[in-house]
Amino acid sequence: MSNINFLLTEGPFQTEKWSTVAKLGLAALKKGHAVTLFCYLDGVYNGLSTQEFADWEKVPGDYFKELVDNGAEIVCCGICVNARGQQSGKFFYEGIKVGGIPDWAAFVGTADRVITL
Amino acid sequence: MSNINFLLTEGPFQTEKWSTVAKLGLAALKKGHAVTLFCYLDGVYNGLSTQEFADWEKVPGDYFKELVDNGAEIVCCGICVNARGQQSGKFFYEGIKVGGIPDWAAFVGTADRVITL
Amino acid sequence: MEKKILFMFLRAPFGAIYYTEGLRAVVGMMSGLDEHKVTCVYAGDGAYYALKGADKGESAGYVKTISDISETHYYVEKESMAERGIPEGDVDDAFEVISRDDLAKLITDNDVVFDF
Amino acid sequence: MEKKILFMFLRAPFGAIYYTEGLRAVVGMMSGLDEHKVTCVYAGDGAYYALKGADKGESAGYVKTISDISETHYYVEKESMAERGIPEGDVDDAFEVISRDDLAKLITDNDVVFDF
Amino acid sequence: MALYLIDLPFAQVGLDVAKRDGEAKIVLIQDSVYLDTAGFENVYAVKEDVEKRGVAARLRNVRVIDYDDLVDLIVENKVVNFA
Amino acid sequence: MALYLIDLPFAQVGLDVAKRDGEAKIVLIQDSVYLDTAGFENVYAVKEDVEKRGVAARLRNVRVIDYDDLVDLIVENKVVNFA
Repeated sequence: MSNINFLLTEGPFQTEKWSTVAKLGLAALKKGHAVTLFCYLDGVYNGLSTQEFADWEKVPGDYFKELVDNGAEIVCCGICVNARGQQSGKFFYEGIKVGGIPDWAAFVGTADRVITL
Repeated sequence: MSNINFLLTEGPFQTEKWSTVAKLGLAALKKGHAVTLFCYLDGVYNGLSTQEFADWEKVPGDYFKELVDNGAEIVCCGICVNARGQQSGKFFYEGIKVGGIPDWAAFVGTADRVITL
Repeated sequence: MEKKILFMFLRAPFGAIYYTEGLRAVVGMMSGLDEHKVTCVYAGDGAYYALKGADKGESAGYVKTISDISETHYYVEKESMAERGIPEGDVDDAFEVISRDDLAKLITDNDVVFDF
Repeated sequence: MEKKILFMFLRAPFGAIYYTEGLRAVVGMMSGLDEHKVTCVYAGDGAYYALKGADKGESAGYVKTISDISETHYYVEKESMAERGIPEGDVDDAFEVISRDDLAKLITDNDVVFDF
Repeated sequence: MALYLIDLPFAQVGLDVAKRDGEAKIVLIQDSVYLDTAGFENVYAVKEDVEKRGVAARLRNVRVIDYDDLVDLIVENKVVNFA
Repeated sequence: MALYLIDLPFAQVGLDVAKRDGEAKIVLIQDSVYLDTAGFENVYAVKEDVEKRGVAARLRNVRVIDYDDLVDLIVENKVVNFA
């Protein structure tokens, strides 16, 4: 089994990068691989549990919760979180952590593959 | 004197669009023009009062507060605000309103010029 | 005051959300008090939206609403199609193919020009 | 485990923030427990960052920190420069001009390849 | 007779459309200041964007303006957005 | 010998670099499925992205894969990110 690290630098809704990360990550977890995800820059908005969008059955945040529930380790860049006014991630889904680039560097160190989206 | 409407569809930090809107809007206000701004899509993140970024003297939100303080009328798309987990704009600067596209349509109706960024 | 508004869709669908949120905006522009008149044109990477098989799923509702409000033209620009290898036969019937000269004329004829 | 990481800067500075947040990431990659070895290459629209007069203000601190940690190469790719009309004389001394073939080789020689 | 507000992603279509307008004024903002606008007569570029990118010497036949000037241009001309 | 993950904005450089890798595998994601990859031998495209864009008939010599397949490709190959 492999260890796959994802980097996500774009937010929910505006572009589809979050969707590829989420679906690819879930597929990897189901195949038994280890998945880590570092959310950087606008990527940190994906962790919010407060997204409400009636047009969609599931909002992006639901997918990231599902990633965590299935064993993915998710860390969001704290500097990015606070810069973007997201108050230390107080409205993030439980299990989505706020950390720093050293966490990401550690993910990269243990990863067999690194994907940036 | 003219009435200038801005549309802003990108968020703070990730790109510089917010900066051109803010600086151009402030210049227009100082020349005595009326300024309206509709924040759409990721543009709605610009209204947050909770941005904290030690690297910059002023965060993007400060500029939008300054726009309001100088007489600009700012409305953020409510559907976008809630989709992006920003809870009806409860952490927006006072004076930055949450509304809908009809507000924007009205801005466009009264505007002499419309700028999209 | 009622205005004539040209919505230019210039970004590639579906990687960015502008293709559908732009149409949401069109609905809003048409249904406000001023009842603005809207024309839609697809150019640049936006031309891909005119492909026959493209999934109009998410944006189909807006297209329907727009047509309920008033007759609205959807144009796609020939030069952008050519640059992207899109033959006219691949274009959905809902779109009328126009030239870049026609786009320039549309810009002149409208009061407000949005890029989406 | 220490890795060799290639940071490719591909987006135009300064309209998007990747030019400086990418360098923040470089610092973080080098200063973690694994002490990853980083090489930076500027290609595509990223090549503009190598222009002599470009404001390194915001990113200068990272460049300094990076050089304090270890010798790090900054390359700019000749083909991207040519496509954008950037003559070699306009390139800042901090950057070494390499070919696209060299970029392909850098990609082969590094364990991880980031696009910023 | 319009003012074309241009940024890099839409510049190709935007400039080509502006060519069809004999009295076009072009305003380059943000990353579009990297572009070569040879062949256009009335080209402006935002000072802050030009200086940050170090492209002042690359610009040919381009008037560098500040935000005050840009406000005046906007007020005086119909604006076409390619930004 | 690498897997090149390509999206539209970086496709021009990405594909040109991949050309120099005799055993390159190309994976098209999101808006890069619009591209013409004639001349490449091992090209894959993500099914969901292809179907949404209606480009299945435009793709030549491209294998359409799902996320499960993509995970396998990622695990089996060094990944180069141009996405």
